[in-house]
Amino acid sequence: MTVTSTPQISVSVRLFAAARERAGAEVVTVQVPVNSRIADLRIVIGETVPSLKPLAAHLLFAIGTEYATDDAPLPASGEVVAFPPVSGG
Amino acid sequence: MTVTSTPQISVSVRLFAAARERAGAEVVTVQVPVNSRIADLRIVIGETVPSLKPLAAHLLFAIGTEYATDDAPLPASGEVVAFPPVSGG
Amino acid sequence: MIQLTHDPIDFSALTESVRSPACGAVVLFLGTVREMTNGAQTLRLAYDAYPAMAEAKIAELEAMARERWPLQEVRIVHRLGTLELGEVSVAIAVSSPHRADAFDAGRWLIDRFKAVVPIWKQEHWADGTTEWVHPGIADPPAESRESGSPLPRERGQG
Amino acid sequence: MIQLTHDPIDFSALTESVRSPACGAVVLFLGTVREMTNGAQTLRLAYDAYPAMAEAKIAELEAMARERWPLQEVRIVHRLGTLELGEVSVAIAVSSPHRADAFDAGRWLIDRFKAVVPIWKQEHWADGTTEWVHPGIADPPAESRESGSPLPRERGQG
Repeated sequence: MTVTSTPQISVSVRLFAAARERAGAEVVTVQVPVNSRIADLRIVIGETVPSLKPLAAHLLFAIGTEYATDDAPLPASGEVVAFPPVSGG
Repeated sequence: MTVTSTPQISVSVRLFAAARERAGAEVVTVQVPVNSRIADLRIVIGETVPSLKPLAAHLLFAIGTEYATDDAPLPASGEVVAFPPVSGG
Repeated sequence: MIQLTHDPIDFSALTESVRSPACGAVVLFLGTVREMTNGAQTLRLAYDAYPAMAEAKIAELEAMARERWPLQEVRIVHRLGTLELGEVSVAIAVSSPHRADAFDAGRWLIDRFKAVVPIWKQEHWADGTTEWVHPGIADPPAESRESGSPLPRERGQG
Repeated sequence: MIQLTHDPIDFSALTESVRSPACGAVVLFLGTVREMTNGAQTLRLAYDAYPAMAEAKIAELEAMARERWPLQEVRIVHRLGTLELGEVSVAIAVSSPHRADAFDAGRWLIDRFKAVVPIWKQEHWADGTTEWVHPGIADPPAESRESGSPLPRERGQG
Protein backbone atom coordinates (compact mmCIF):
# COMPACT_ATOMS: atom_id res chain seq x y z
CA MET A 1 0.00 0.00 0.00
CA THR A 2 1.30 3.48 -0.91
CA VAL A 3 0.90 6.48 1.38
CA THR A 4 0.10 9.53 -0.71
CA SER A 5 1.56 12.79 0.56
CA THR A 6 1.82 16.35 -0.71
CA PRO A 7 4.99 16.76 -2.77
CA GLN A 8 7.63 18.66 -0.77
CA ILE A 9 10.36 21.00 -1.87
CA SER A 10 13.51 21.91 -0.05
CA VAL A 11 14.09 25.54 0.93
CA SER A 12 17.40 26.99 2.10
CA VAL A 13 16.89 29.77 4.60
CA ARG A 14 19.84 32.10 5.17
CA LEU A 15 19.78 33.55 8.69
CA PHE A 16 21.19 36.68 10.33
CA ALA A 17 21.78 38.11 13.80
CA ALA A 18 19.83 36.46 16.64
CA ALA A 19 18.22 34.01 14.21
CA ARG A 20 21.59 32.73 13.07
CA GLU A 21 22.88 32.58 16.60
CA ARG A 22 19.85 30.66 17.89
CA ALA A 23 19.89 28.22 15.00
CA GLY A 24 23.65 27.77 15.35
CA ALA A 25 23.89 27.86 11.55
CA GLU A 26 24.08 30.40 8.75
CA VAL A 27 21.67 28.39 6.63
CA VAL A 28 18.93 25.97 7.62
CA THR A 29 17.19 23.77 5.09
CA VAL A 30 13.54 22.94 5.61
CA GLN A 31 10.94 20.96 3.66
CA VAL A 32 7.70 22.68 2.68
CA PRO A 33 4.78 21.61 0.48
CA VAL A 34 5.00 22.79 -3.13
CA ASN A 35 3.18 26.06 -3.78
CA SER A 36 3.84 27.22 -0.24
CA ARG A 37 4.07 30.90 0.57
CA ILE A 38 6.27 32.85 2.98
CA ALA A 39 3.56 32.50 5.65
CA ASP A 40 3.82 28.70 5.39
CA LEU A 41 7.62 28.84 5.59
CA ARG A 42 7.36 30.96 8.75
CA ILE A 43 5.36 28.20 10.46
CA VAL A 44 7.58 25.39 9.21
CA ILE A 45 10.74 27.13 10.41
CA GLY A 46 9.36 27.41 13.92
CA GLU A 47 8.40 23.73 13.92
CA THR A 48 11.60 22.42 12.29
CA VAL A 49 14.09 24.52 14.25
CA PRO A 50 12.72 24.72 17.81
CA SER A 51 15.30 27.34 18.86
CA LEU A 52 13.76 29.70 16.26
CA LYS A 53 10.18 29.19 17.45
CA PRO A 54 10.15 32.26 19.78
CA LEU A 55 11.41 34.39 16.88
CA ALA A 56 9.29 32.94 14.08
CA ALA A 57 6.36 35.36 14.37
CA HIS A 58 8.76 38.31 14.20
CA LEU A 59 11.00 37.18 11.35
CA LEU A 60 11.34 39.34 8.27
CA PHE A 61 11.83 37.51 4.96
CA ALA A 62 13.64 38.50 1.81
CA ILE A 63 14.01 36.95 -1.61
CA GLY A 64 17.32 38.10 -3.02
CA THR A 65 17.62 41.68 -1.79
CA GLU A 66 13.90 42.45 -1.62
CA TYR A 67 11.57 42.07 1.33
CA ALA A 68 8.94 39.36 0.80
CA THR A 69 5.55 39.61 2.50
CA ASP A 70 3.67 36.66 3.96
CA ASP A 71 1.56 36.21 0.82
CA ALA A 72 4.60 35.98 -1.49
CA PRO A 73 5.15 32.58 -3.14
CA LEU A 74 8.44 30.84 -2.43
CA PRO A 75 10.96 31.41 -5.20
CA ALA A 76 11.92 28.77 -7.75
CA SER A 77 15.51 29.11 -6.54
CA GLY A 78 14.51 27.60 -3.22
CA GLU A 79 16.58 30.27 -1.46
CA VAL A 80 15.11 32.63 1.11
CA VAL A 81 16.60 35.02 3.65
CA ALA A 82 15.19 35.45 7.17
CA PHE A 83 16.13 37.79 9.96
CA PRO A 84 14.69 39.48 13.06
CA PRO A 85 13.82 43.22 13.03
CA VAL A 86 16.74 45.38 11.99
CA SER A 87 18.65 47.61 14.40
CA GLY A 88 21.29 49.45 12.43
CA GLY A 89 22.04 53.13 12.76
CA MET B 1 11.61 137.76 24.25
CA THR B 2 12.57 134.18 25.06
CA VAL B 3 11.30 131.23 23.04
CA THR B 4 10.56 128.29 25.38
CA SER B 5 11.26 124.84 23.97
CA THR B 6 11.27 121.27 25.29
CA PRO B 7 14.69 120.37 26.70
CA GLN B 8 16.60 118.17 24.27
CA ILE B 9 19.18 115.46 24.82
CA SER B 10 21.76 114.19 22.42
CA VAL B 11 21.66 110.48 21.43
CA SER B 12 24.45 108.65 19.63
CA VAL B 13 23.11 105.96 17.32
CA ARG B 14 25.55 103.29 16.20
CA LEU B 15 24.58 101.90 12.79
CA PHE B 16 25.23 98.64 10.93
CA ALA B 17 24.91 97.19 7.43
CA ALA B 18 22.65 99.11 5.02
CA ALA B 19 21.89 101.71 7.70
CA ARG B 20 25.56 102.55 8.12
CA GLU B 21 26.10 102.58 4.39
CA ARG B 22 23.14 104.87 3.73
CA ALA B 23 24.09 107.27 6.52
CA GLY B 24 27.70 107.22 5.39
CA ALA B 25 28.72 107.04 9.05
CA GLU B 26 29.14 104.47 11.80
CA VAL B 27 27.50 106.74 14.34
CA VAL B 28 24.95 109.50 13.88
CA THR B 29 24.05 111.91 16.68
CA VAL B 30 20.51 113.21 16.91
CA GLN B 31 18.64 115.50 19.30
CA VAL B 32 15.47 114.17 20.93
CA PRO B 33 13.23 115.61 23.67
CA VAL B 34 14.02 114.37 27.19
CA ASN B 35 11.96 111.34 28.26
CA SER B 36 11.74 110.14 24.68
CA ARG B 37 11.33 106.46 23.91
CA ILE B 38 12.73 104.27 21.13
CA ALA B 39 9.61 105.00 19.05
CA ASP B 40 10.39 108.73 19.19
CA LEU B 41 14.01 108.13 18.23
CA ARG B 42 12.86 106.08 15.23
CA ILE B 43 10.91 109.09 13.92
CA VAL B 44 13.68 111.59 14.64
CA ILE B 45 16.29 109.45 12.85
CA GLY B 46 14.21 109.40 9.69
CA GLU B 47 13.73 113.17 9.84
CA THR B 48 17.33 114.04 10.76
CA VAL B 49 19.07 111.68 8.36
CA PRO B 50 17.01 111.67 5.14
CA SER B 51 18.95 108.76 3.64
CA LEU B 52 17.68 106.59 6.53
CA LYS B 53 14.04 107.57 6.10
CA PRO B 54 13.13 104.56 3.89
CA LEU B 55 14.67 102.23 6.49
CA ALA B 56 13.38 103.93 9.65
CA ALA B 57 10.18 101.90 9.99
CA HIS B 58 12.17 98.66 9.71
CA LEU B 59 15.08 99.46 12.02
CA LEU B 60 15.75 97.24 15.01
CA PHE B 61 17.12 98.95 18.10
CA ALA B 62 19.40 97.71 20.84
CA ILE B 63 20.66 99.16 24.09
CA GLY B 64 24.01 97.59 24.82
CA THR B 65 23.60 94.00 23.60
CA GLU B 66 19.84 93.70 24.21
CA TYR B 67 17.03 94.40 21.79
CA ALA B 68 14.92 97.42 22.80
CA THR B 69 11.25 97.64 21.83
CA ASP B 70 9.53 100.84 20.75
CA ASP B 71 8.18 101.47 24.25
CA ALA B 72 11.62 101.30 25.88
CA PRO B 73 12.92 104.59 27.33
CA LEU B 74 16.18 105.91 25.93
CA PRO B 75 19.13 104.98 28.15
CA ALA B 76 20.92 107.45 30.40
CA SER B 77 24.11 106.68 28.51
CA GLY B 78 22.67 108.34 25.42
CA GLU B 79 23.97 105.46 23.32
CA VAL B 80 21.72 103.32 21.15
CA VAL B 81 22.35 100.79 18.39
CA ALA B 82 20.21 100.59 15.24
CA PHE B 83 20.25 98.17 12.33
CA PRO B 84 18.01 96.71 9.62
CA PRO B 85 16.68 93.12 9.87
CA VAL B 86 19.46 90.57 10.35
CA SER B 87 20.53 88.15 7.62
CA GLY B 88 23.27 85.96 9.03
CA GLY B 89 23.44 82.21 8.59
CA MET C 1 30.78 54.84 -3.31
CA ILE C 2 31.36 52.68 -0.25
CA GLN C 3 28.19 52.37 1.80
CA LEU C 4 29.32 49.67 4.24
CA THR C 5 32.76 49.64 5.77
CA HIS C 6 34.69 47.95 8.56
CA ASP C 7 36.95 51.00 8.89
CA PRO C 8 36.29 54.12 10.93
CA ILE C 9 33.99 56.50 9.03
CA ASP C 10 35.72 59.64 7.78
CA PHE C 11 32.80 61.97 8.39
CA SER C 12 34.89 65.04 7.55
CA ALA C 13 35.58 63.80 4.04
CA LEU C 14 31.93 62.75 3.75
CA THR C 15 30.73 66.24 4.71
CA GLU C 16 33.28 67.87 2.44
CA SER C 17 32.09 65.74 -0.47
CA VAL C 18 28.49 67.03 -0.32
CA ARG C 19 29.36 70.73 -0.24
CA SER C 20 28.51 72.60 -3.43
CA PRO C 21 28.12 76.18 -4.65
CA ALA C 22 24.63 75.10 -5.73
CA CYS C 23 23.71 74.66 -2.06
CA GLY C 24 23.09 76.87 0.93
CA ALA C 25 22.75 74.01 3.41
CA VAL C 26 24.52 70.85 4.48
CA VAL C 27 23.16 68.53 7.19
CA LEU C 28 25.30 65.77 8.63
CA PHE C 29 23.89 63.14 10.99
CA LEU C 30 26.19 60.86 12.95
CA GLY C 31 25.00 57.87 14.95
CA THR C 32 27.52 57.22 17.73
CA VAL C 33 27.96 54.40 20.24
CA ARG C 34 26.24 55.47 23.45
CA GLU C 35 27.38 54.09 26.78
CA MET C 36 24.07 54.01 28.68
CA THR C 37 20.74 52.57 27.47
CA ASN C 38 17.87 52.52 29.95
CA GLY C 39 20.34 52.32 32.82
CA ALA C 40 22.40 49.47 31.33
CA GLN C 41 26.06 50.08 30.52
CA THR C 42 27.50 49.17 27.12
CA LEU C 43 31.18 48.34 26.64
CA ARG C 44 31.04 48.19 22.86
CA LEU C 45 28.74 47.28 19.97
CA ALA C 46 29.09 44.81 17.12
CA TYR C 47 27.24 45.40 13.86
CA ASP C 48 26.36 42.66 11.39
CA ALA C 49 24.67 43.08 8.01
CA TYR C 50 23.23 41.30 5.01
CA PRO C 51 25.52 43.36 2.79
CA ALA C 52 23.97 42.99 -0.68
CA MET C 53 20.49 43.84 0.58
CA ALA C 54 21.74 46.60 2.86
CA GLU C 55 23.43 48.32 -0.08
CA ALA C 56 20.36 47.88 -2.27
CA LYS C 57 18.10 49.35 0.40
CA ILE C 58 20.44 52.30 1.02
CA ALA C 59 20.45 53.05 -2.71
CA GLU C 60 16.64 52.89 -2.70
CA LEU C 61 16.42 55.29 0.24
CA GLU C 62 18.69 57.76 -1.55
CA ALA C 63 16.53 57.56 -4.69
CA MET C 64 13.33 58.06 -2.66
CA ALA C 65 14.82 61.04 -0.81
CA ARG C 66 15.87 62.61 -4.11
CA GLU C 67 12.29 62.28 -5.36
CA ARG C 68 10.91 64.02 -2.29
CA TRP C 69 13.46 66.81 -1.83
CA PRO C 70 15.72 68.83 -4.15
CA LEU C 71 18.99 67.35 -2.92
CA GLN C 72 22.32 68.04 -4.54
CA GLU C 73 24.42 65.33 -2.90
CA VAL C 74 23.59 62.40 -0.61
CA ARG C 75 26.12 60.19 1.19
CA ILE C 76 25.20 57.32 3.50
CA VAL C 77 27.80 55.12 5.17
CA HIS C 78 27.37 52.48 7.89
CA ARG C 79 30.17 50.79 9.75
CA LEU C 80 30.23 47.05 10.52
CA GLY C 81 32.22 45.03 13.04
CA THR C 82 33.14 46.05 16.57
CA LEU C 83 32.77 49.69 17.63
CA GLU C 84 34.01 51.24 20.85
CA LEU C 85 32.10 53.83 22.90
CA GLY C 86 31.71 57.15 21.10
CA GLU C 87 32.63 55.77 17.68
CA VAL C 88 30.53 56.60 14.63
CA SER C 89 28.28 53.78 13.43
CA VAL C 90 26.43 55.64 10.69
CA ALA C 91 26.93 58.93 8.84
CA ILE C 92 24.39 60.59 6.55
CA ALA C 93 25.31 63.81 4.76
CA VAL C 94 22.99 65.74 2.44
CA SER C 95 23.19 69.08 0.70
CA SER C 96 20.36 71.19 -0.67
CA PRO C 97 19.79 74.76 -1.84
CA HIS C 98 17.71 75.48 1.29
CA ARG C 99 18.04 74.24 4.84
CA ALA C 100 14.52 72.97 5.48
CA ASP C 101 14.94 70.35 2.75
CA ALA C 102 18.36 69.29 4.06
CA PHE C 103 17.01 68.83 7.60
CA ASP C 104 13.86 67.02 6.44
CA ALA C 105 15.78 64.70 4.14
CA GLY C 106 18.50 63.92 6.68
CA ARG C 107 15.96 63.04 9.31
CA TRP C 108 13.81 60.97 6.98
CA LEU C 109 16.87 59.06 5.76
CA ILE C 110 18.05 58.00 9.23
CA ASP C 111 14.49 57.14 10.33
CA ARG C 112 13.91 54.96 7.26
CA PHE C 113 17.42 53.53 7.46
CA LYS C 114 16.73 52.25 10.95
CA ALA C 115 13.47 50.70 9.80
CA VAL C 116 14.44 48.88 6.62
CA VAL C 117 18.20 48.39 6.13
CA PRO C 118 19.24 44.85 7.17
CA ILE C 119 21.90 45.69 9.73
CA TRP C 120 21.85 44.48 13.33
CA LYS C 121 23.46 45.71 16.49
CA GLN C 122 24.73 43.46 19.22
CA GLU C 123 25.19 45.00 22.66
CA HIS C 124 28.21 43.95 24.66
CA TRP C 125 27.11 44.80 28.18
CA ALA C 126 29.39 45.74 31.03
CA ASP C 127 28.30 42.58 32.88
CA GLY C 128 30.04 40.47 30.23
CA THR C 129 26.93 39.32 28.41
CA THR C 130 25.91 40.13 24.86
CA GLU C 131 22.55 40.67 23.24
CA TRP C 132 21.24 41.23 19.72
CA VAL C 133 18.96 44.23 19.50
CA HIS C 134 15.74 43.45 17.66
CA PRO C 135 13.20 46.25 18.07
CA GLY C 136 9.66 45.15 18.79
CA ILE C 137 10.54 41.68 20.02
CA ALA C 138 11.21 42.76 23.58
CA ASP C 139 12.77 45.54 25.59
CA PRO C 140 16.24 44.06 25.41
CA PRO C 141 17.96 45.48 28.50
CA ALA C 142 15.01 44.78 30.77
CA GLU C 143 14.41 41.29 29.46
CA SER C 144 18.08 40.43 29.56
CA ARG C 145 18.08 41.05 33.27
CA GLU C 146 15.14 38.79 34.04
CA SER C 147 15.46 35.10 34.67
CA GLY C 148 12.97 32.75 33.07
CA SER C 149 12.44 35.06 30.11
CA PRO C 150 10.60 33.45 27.18
CA LEU C 151 13.47 34.64 24.95
CA PRO C 152 16.55 33.45 26.84
CA ARG C 153 19.41 35.91 26.92
CA GLU C 154 21.58 35.79 23.82
CA ARG C 155 25.18 34.81 24.27
CA GLY C 156 27.74 36.65 22.24
CA GLN C 157 30.31 35.52 19.73
CA GLY C 158 33.18 37.19 21.53
CA MET D 1 35.03 79.25 22.58
CA ILE D 2 35.26 81.38 19.41
CA GLN D 3 31.78 82.10 18.04
CA LEU D 4 32.71 84.66 15.41
CA THR D 5 35.76 84.29 13.21
CA HIS D 6 37.27 85.74 10.06
CA ASP D 7 39.02 82.44 9.32
CA PRO D 8 37.55 79.44 7.51
CA ILE D 9 35.41 77.35 9.88
CA ASP D 10 36.97 74.00 10.78
CA PHE D 11 33.70 72.07 10.82
CA SER D 12 35.50 68.76 11.25
CA ALA D 13 37.05 69.85 14.54
CA LEU D 14 33.70 71.35 15.54
CA THR D 15 31.91 68.06 14.90
CA GLU D 16 34.64 66.08 16.63
CA SER D 17 34.33 68.31 19.68
CA VAL D 18 30.65 67.49 20.28
CA ARG D 19 31.02 63.70 20.07
CA SER D 20 30.60 61.93 23.39
CA PRO D 21 30.03 58.39 24.71
CA ALA D 22 27.00 59.89 26.46
CA CYS D 23 25.41 60.49 23.06
CA GLY D 24 23.90 58.42 20.29
CA ALA D 25 23.46 61.32 17.89
CA VAL D 26 25.34 64.26 16.44
CA VAL D 27 23.76 66.75 14.04
CA LEU D 28 25.88 69.25 12.15
CA PHE D 29 24.37 72.07 10.10
CA LEU D 30 26.49 74.06 7.68
CA GLY D 31 25.32 77.20 5.92
CA THR D 32 27.27 77.57 2.68
CA VAL D 33 27.54 80.34 0.09
CA ARG D 34 25.07 79.53 -2.69
CA GLU D 35 25.68 80.80 -6.19
CA MET D 36 22.08 81.33 -7.37
CA THR D 37 19.28 83.16 -5.54
CA ASN D 38 15.98 83.63 -7.39
CA GLY D 39 17.82 83.53 -10.69
CA ALA D 40 20.49 86.06 -9.70
CA GLN D 41 24.14 84.98 -9.64
CA THR D 42 26.33 85.68 -6.62
CA LEU D 43 30.11 86.02 -6.91
CA ARG D 44 30.77 86.15 -3.17
CA LEU D 45 29.24 87.29 0.11
CA ALA D 46 30.49 89.67 2.79
CA TYR D 47 29.28 89.28 6.37
CA ASP D 48 29.28 92.07 8.93
CA ALA D 49 28.26 91.83 12.58
CA TYR D 50 27.72 93.73 15.79
CA PRO D 51 30.11 91.37 17.53
CA ALA D 52 29.37 91.89 21.22
CA MET D 53 25.62 91.51 20.72
CA ALA D 54 26.02 88.64 18.27
CA GLU D 55 28.06 86.68 20.83
CA ALA D 56 25.57 87.48 23.60
CA LYS D 57 22.64 86.33 21.45
CA ILE D 58 24.41 83.14 20.42
CA ALA D 59 25.10 82.34 24.08
CA GLU D 60 21.41 82.99 24.85
CA LEU D 61 20.31 80.66 22.05
CA GLU D 62 22.56 77.91 23.37
CA ALA D 63 21.12 78.33 26.89
CA MET D 64 17.54 78.26 25.54
CA ALA D 65 18.24 75.14 23.46
CA ARG D 66 19.72 73.41 26.50
CA GLU D 67 16.55 74.17 28.45
CA ARG D 68 14.37 72.65 25.74
CA TRP D 69 16.39 69.57 24.81
CA PRO D 70 18.81 67.25 26.66
CA LEU D 71 21.91 68.33 24.78
CA GLN D 72 25.39 67.19 25.69
CA GLU D 73 27.42 69.65 23.62
CA VAL D 74 26.53 72.68 21.50
CA ARG D 75 28.91 74.59 19.21
CA ILE D 76 27.91 77.58 17.09
CA VAL D 77 30.37 79.47 14.89
CA HIS D 78 29.71 82.16 12.27
CA ARG D 79 32.27 83.51 9.88
CA LEU D 80 32.66 87.22 9.04
CA GLY D 81 34.33 89.00 6.14
CA THR D 82 34.38 87.91 2.52
CA LEU D 83 33.35 84.36 1.60
CA GLU D 84 33.69 82.71 -1.77
CA LEU D 85 31.08 80.41 -3.35
CA GLY D 86 30.66 77.15 -1.47
CA GLU D 87 32.43 78.36 1.66
CA VAL D 88 30.90 77.75 5.10
CA SER D 89 29.32 80.84 6.70
CA VAL D 90 27.84 79.17 9.77
CA ALA D 91 28.30 75.84 11.53
CA ILE D 92 26.10 74.47 14.30
CA ALA D 93 26.94 71.14 15.92
CA VAL D 94 24.91 69.50 18.68
CA SER D 95 25.04 66.13 20.39
CA SER D 96 22.31 64.38 22.34
CA PRO D 97 21.55 60.89 23.64
CA HIS D 98 18.80 60.46 21.01
CA ARG D 99 18.54 61.71 17.45
CA ALA D 100 15.14 63.42 17.54
CA ASP D 101 16.45 65.94 20.07
CA ALA D 102 19.64 66.56 18.10
CA PHE D 103 17.67 67.25 14.90
CA ASP D 104 15.07 69.43 16.63
CA ALA D 105 17.69 71.46 18.49
CA GLY D 106 19.92 71.91 15.43
CA ARG D 107 17.04 73.15 13.35
CA TRP D 108 15.69 75.44 16.04
CA LEU D 109 19.15 76.92 16.60
CA ILE D 110 19.72 77.88 12.96
CA ASP D 111 16.14 79.20 12.59
CA ARG D 112 16.47 81.39 15.67
CA PHE D 113 20.02 82.37 14.74
CA LYS D 114 18.82 83.78 11.44
CA ALA D 115 16.06 85.70 13.21
CA VAL D 116 17.88 87.35 16.12
CA VAL D 117 21.70 87.35 15.82
CA PRO D 118 22.94 90.74 14.54
CA ILE D 119 24.89 89.61 11.49
CA TRP D 120 24.26 90.87 7.96
CA LYS D 121 25.03 89.46 4.57
CA GLN D 122 26.00 91.59 1.59
CA GLU D 123 25.53 90.05 -1.83
CA HIS D 124 28.20 90.73 -4.43
CA TRP D 125 26.30 90.05 -7.63
CA ALA D 126 27.81 88.89 -10.88
CA ASP D 127 26.75 92.19 -12.52
CA GLY D 128 29.26 94.00 -10.32
CA THR D 129 26.76 95.52 -7.90
CA THR D 130 26.41 94.80 -4.20
CA GLU D 131 23.41 94.66 -1.94
CA TRP D 132 22.80 94.24 1.79
CA VAL D 133 20.24 91.55 2.52
CA HIS D 134 17.58 92.71 4.99
CA PRO D 135 14.68 90.27 5.14
CA GLY D 136 11.23 91.81 5.12
CA ILE D 137 12.28 95.16 3.69
CA ALA D 138 12.06 94.04 0.09
CA ASP D 139 12.79 91.09 -2.15
CA PRO D 140 16.41 92.09 -2.68
CA PRO D 141 17.26 90.53 -6.05
CA ALA D 142 14.03 91.66 -7.68
CA GLU D 143 14.19 95.16 -6.31
CA SER D 144 17.84 95.54 -7.19
CA ARG D 145 16.95 94.96 -10.80
CA GLU D 146 14.21 97.58 -10.96
CA SER D 147 14.83 101.21 -11.68
CA GLY D 148 13.06 103.85 -9.63
CA SER D 149 12.86 101.58 -6.63
CA PRO D 150 11.87 103.36 -3.41
CA LEU D 151 14.95 101.80 -1.79
CA PRO D 152 17.71 102.59 -4.30
CA ARG D 153 20.18 99.81 -4.92
CA GLU D 154 22.92 99.62 -2.29
CA ARG D 155 26.46 100.11 -3.46
CA GLY D 156 29.12 97.93 -1.93
CA GLN D 157 32.28 98.70 -0.03
CA GLY D 158 34.47 96.74 -2.39
